[in-house]
Amino acid sequence: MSATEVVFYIISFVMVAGGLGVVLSRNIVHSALALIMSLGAVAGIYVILTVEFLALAQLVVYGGAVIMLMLFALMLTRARERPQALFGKNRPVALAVAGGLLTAFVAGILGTEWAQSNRDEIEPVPFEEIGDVLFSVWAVPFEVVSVVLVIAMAGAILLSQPDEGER
Amino acid sequence: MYWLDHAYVIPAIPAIAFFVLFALGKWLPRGGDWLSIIAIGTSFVLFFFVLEAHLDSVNAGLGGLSNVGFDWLEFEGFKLRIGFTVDSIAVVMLAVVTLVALLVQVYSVSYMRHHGKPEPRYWWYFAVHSLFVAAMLALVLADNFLLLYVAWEGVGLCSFLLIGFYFEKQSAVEAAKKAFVTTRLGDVGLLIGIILFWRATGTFQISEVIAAAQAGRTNELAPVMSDGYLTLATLMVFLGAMGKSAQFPFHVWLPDAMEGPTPVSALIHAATMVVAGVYLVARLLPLFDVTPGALQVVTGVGLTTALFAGVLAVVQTDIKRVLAYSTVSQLGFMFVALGTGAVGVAMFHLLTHAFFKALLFLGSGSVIHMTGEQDARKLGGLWWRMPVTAATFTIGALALAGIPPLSGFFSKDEIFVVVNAGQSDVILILMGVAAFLSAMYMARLVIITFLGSPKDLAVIRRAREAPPLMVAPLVILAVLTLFVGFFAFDQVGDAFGFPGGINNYVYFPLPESFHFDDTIAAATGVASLAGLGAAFWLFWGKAERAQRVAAFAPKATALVENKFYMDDVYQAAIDRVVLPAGRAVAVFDRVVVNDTGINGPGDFTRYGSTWLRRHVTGRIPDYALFMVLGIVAAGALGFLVRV
Amino acid sequence: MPDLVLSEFAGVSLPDWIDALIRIVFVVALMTVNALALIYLERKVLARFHQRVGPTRTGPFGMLQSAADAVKLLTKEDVRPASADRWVFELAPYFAFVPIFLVFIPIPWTETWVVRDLELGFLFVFGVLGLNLVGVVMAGWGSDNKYALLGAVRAAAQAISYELPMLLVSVAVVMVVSARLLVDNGSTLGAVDLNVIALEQTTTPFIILQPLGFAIFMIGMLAELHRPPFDMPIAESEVVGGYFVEYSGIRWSFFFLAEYTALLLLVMIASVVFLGGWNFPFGEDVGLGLQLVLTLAKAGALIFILFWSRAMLPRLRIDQLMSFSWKVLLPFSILQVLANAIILTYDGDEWIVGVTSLALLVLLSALVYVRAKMLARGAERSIHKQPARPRLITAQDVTSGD
Amino acid sequence: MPPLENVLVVSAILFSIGVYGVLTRRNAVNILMSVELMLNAVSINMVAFAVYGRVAFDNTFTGIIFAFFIVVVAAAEVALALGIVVRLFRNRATANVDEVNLLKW
Repeated sequence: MSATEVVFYIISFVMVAGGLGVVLSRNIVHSALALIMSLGAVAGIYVILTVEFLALAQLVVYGGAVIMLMLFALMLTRARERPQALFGKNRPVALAVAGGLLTAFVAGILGTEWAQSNRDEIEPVPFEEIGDVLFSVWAVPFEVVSVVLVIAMAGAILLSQPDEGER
Repeated sequence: MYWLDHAYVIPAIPAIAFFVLFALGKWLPRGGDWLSIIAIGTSFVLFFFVLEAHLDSVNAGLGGLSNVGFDWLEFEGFKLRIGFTVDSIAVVMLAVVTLVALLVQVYSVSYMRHHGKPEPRYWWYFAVHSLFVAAMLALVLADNFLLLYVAWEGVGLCSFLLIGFYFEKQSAVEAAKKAFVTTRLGDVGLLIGIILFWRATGTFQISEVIAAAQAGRTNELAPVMSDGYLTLATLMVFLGAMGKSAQFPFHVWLPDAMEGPTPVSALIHAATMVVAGVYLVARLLPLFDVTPGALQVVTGVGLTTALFAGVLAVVQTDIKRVLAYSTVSQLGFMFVALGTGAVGVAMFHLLTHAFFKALLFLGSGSVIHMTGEQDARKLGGLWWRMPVTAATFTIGALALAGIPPLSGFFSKDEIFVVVNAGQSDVILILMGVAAFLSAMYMARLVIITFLGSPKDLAVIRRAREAPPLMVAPLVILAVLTLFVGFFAFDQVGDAFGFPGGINNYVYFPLPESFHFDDTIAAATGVASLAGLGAAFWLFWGKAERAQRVAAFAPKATALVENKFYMDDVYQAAIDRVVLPAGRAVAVFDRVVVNDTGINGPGDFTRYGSTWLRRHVTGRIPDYALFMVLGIVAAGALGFLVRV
Repeated sequence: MPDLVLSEFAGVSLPDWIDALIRIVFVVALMTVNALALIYLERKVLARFHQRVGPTRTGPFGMLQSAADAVKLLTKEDVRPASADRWVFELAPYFAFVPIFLVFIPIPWTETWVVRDLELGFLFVFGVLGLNLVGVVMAGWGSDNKYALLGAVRAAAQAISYELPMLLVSVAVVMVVSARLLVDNGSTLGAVDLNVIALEQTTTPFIILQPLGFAIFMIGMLAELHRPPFDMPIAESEVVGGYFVEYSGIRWSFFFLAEYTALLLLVMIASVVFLGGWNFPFGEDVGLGLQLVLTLAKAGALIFILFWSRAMLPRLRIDQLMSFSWKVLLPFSILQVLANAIILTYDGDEWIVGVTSLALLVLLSALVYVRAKMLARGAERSIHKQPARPRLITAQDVTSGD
Repeated sequence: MPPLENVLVVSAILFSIGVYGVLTRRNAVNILMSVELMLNAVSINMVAFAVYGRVAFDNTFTGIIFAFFIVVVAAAEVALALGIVVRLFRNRATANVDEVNLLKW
């Protein structure tokens, strides 16, 4: 068991813990912070999978923007001022569903014979190659995604405009 | 010949007029009365074309019959044909209906307005008038039971609407309801009869039905209808005729129908409503003839009605009621004639009666319109106030009384002739009594209305001669009343002599055509004059003799004045039998049909949905849960399928 | 790139973990010293700008002043508001501090003095810098205080909005670098590596080629560091002290540590990226010492500019700040990127790049000047106008809701 | 490098946690967080496949590209969704999805 593997297990433990924090914590802001932890751990997993560029993008987008947006939303919606039940009624069902999904996944994963599971062949992925592929093979989806982003920005601006009579 | 095959245009024109008036009569100038009158006038003019074509075909020996139509519905092995037939009685009826309706409408134009201002629903009055005429004409021309029944009901509906024209008055509403329900009793009978005939013969064509009946009667090899069946069906049809023509048990609605405007009464009594029954029996007379006992029933009913209504007419004090009962009894005469098998005679009396009854009603209408009073006891001495009305009214009265040489005399004399030939002497005597009574009540009416001394000065002071639009129809009708009787003689060969002429091409020719029987003519004349004399003896002046006679037999008087308690009997029947049965039916309807049959499924759906819709909580988490469950199920399915 | 700097420096080779330990200690010590020094320097410089003398009592020229402050802070009681969210409140300083700490990793002090030479160093800097916002927001929200919350929200907002132009101009720079790399050694490998970027500026520092980029980077730096004229998040007069109002003692000093370390590091990055870092005038073959001196000198010059701006410029309004970023800086940086892309794609010479960028910069400053004039003219009108601030829900809103 | 199975299992765990959160949480923002968890789990999966299966997929790093796109789309989605949440809070003064039950009969 190599050092990276140990680090991987540690990071994945952090990730799962963060996820559990997101789902279980009584305080919404706490769960947001837990989400940061979890996503950072995801970035760490990317690093371990030798995709640093993706990891950094993850950090920039999530750690920078998404989490800030979420915290803003929490502030704007007064998550703290109104203490209330954070969980809906259908907890047991959800638990059952999630557990069933998990068992199904794990069964499927462990039940399958993975061709590439041999860990010695893995060499780090240079991000230049990723860039080449992204802008050659995936150029059109890239443009489409940029359009999607523009549309989303317009929509967000429109939505967050104050109503008439405000201001 | 063209118009012989296109006689259906005659009812079509007033029908179109009705729809136009119905749609936009309110906005037409003068309420569209001109439209309705023009329609009827056109029909009247067309009648002459039809008559000419008819006579041509008769003289050409084609029998003057025409039968055009179109297939309305077509089923498996069953074709429903809407057809129009023209024969002599139809032609006579066309004449009567169109002419009388035209005059009545002209009359109505000024009757339905007071001091030049039309009454409310003026346009509606004329619209229904047009529909009434159209329905009657369609009934006349119908050659199959179905169209006839539709027109029949249309006539009933229009009479209902017109009798209840002043539906602000409770009595008018009651009268309309009474007329409708009473005639409905008969109509149900008619419908049953039609259905029975259809069941037996599988057709609605009147001629085919008659042929089948005759075949069933004549040759025993292929009996179509058993005697009982035939009798039942025929009597059911006759029930309808009785209802419409206000024969004995059903006569109660006609006097109350006086609640409507007087021109409407004229139309109903003279041209359209009540004569429909007579016309029906006349058209179906072959059927009655082959039915054992049917003719006797017709005779009996007619005779009873004639006497009964005559007696009642003597004691009535309301002008219009007197006229109503006189109509009833005259219809009785016609039925007696029909019962004797003399279609031509009956139609002839129908014709003359139409004219002088219309005349009488319009005259009384002008009296009522001018004085606003229709109680004979308050009237009197109007002769010099409204001479034309009085004169024409008297002419009509004398004609009804059967005074020679007015038209009534001839037609009634015809009836006596055929009765003498075809029935027992008892019936003849009783008919004489009826004639005596009719002369008596008409004379009484004239005496207490126009002659004698005025009893109510206010009424007298109000009385003026009617406006020309009302007087003109009176005069025309008076002239007709004077001269139409001479149709009886056959001047122009066999064709034009009226009764014989008709008899030549109704379904079976009566042996004798008109011939002037001295003894009978003398007898009827004596009877009528006796009636006149009795009336004068009783009612001239203060009429104390009448009171003494009444006091002589108080019970009988009370009986007569209460119309033999017929209305009470009906009322009792309705209260005791009809309403409880109706309540029972209503309970059944509400409980079984409505709550279970109709609300049941609705309630089931509603409660089911209230229970079912709980899964639509509107809470997004639940939807998410359902979504995930669905995805999981799909995945599991895929997994199972793959493995 | 060589990793074991110490082995070169002191000629001894050590096991990895000791090496790492030594580096950490070195970095932490450097941060502390740097913070103390910068505080002292700032006070002195500001005093000079204000015609004052600044700290004189403690130590020669008052040099020990900030040391005394540090002692005071360390010994001060650590207060936590009762209603504060315990964990968030106490962890916030570290979350604010650690990312800055991480930024140290890819910075080349000299050609070989790098904690860890990351292939994606430049991007790494931004990715990690963004994270300290988390600490800021945690602090603002955790200490149950309206002003703290406002300060944190302001900090987050302006950080996010100024990160974008900075990233974009950096991208522009990286484009130039990769163009040069293509010319030099065929592949664009390592174009995001800070050390490579420094290495590519032997002849011309990128401030010549990307003046607009430099300007925008400096402005964004001011905003990221909450320094005047962009210090709304910590403005005493508006939000009393901002997101660390409730902090005191050692935790408060952590925030300060983070501030000044970030100051140093960003300035270092600016000097490396735009001023050529250790490389520019003399190239690679001068000794370590001279390279270090060069880097620090450039950094010091930039730091002085920052102090100067603090003394010179008045504070903006928060809405002006936001709209300046989104409506002016972002479009211009995008223009810069587009211009570079077009020029470099068609193998334009570098001076064209520089001229375009300069033109853009001139245009930008002209715009700002005209706008400022207009604002000054319509000042009394605009006073009555409310600033467009993020709409917080009022109490009656909430109560009326349910 | 850890074996592929472990990476997949970890991502599966994260995904299930996200599902649980989506199903149980009431606050809309919180649900969004759970959705983010799920998205990240998915992208971990893809990256893992892309990295481990490089040779099999002859260097068209499809999974990694997809991870990029997922990040971008997630950013867009979060921006829009949070806008919606804020708008919702303005109108209904609540961000709890189960208090907004107008979506029914």
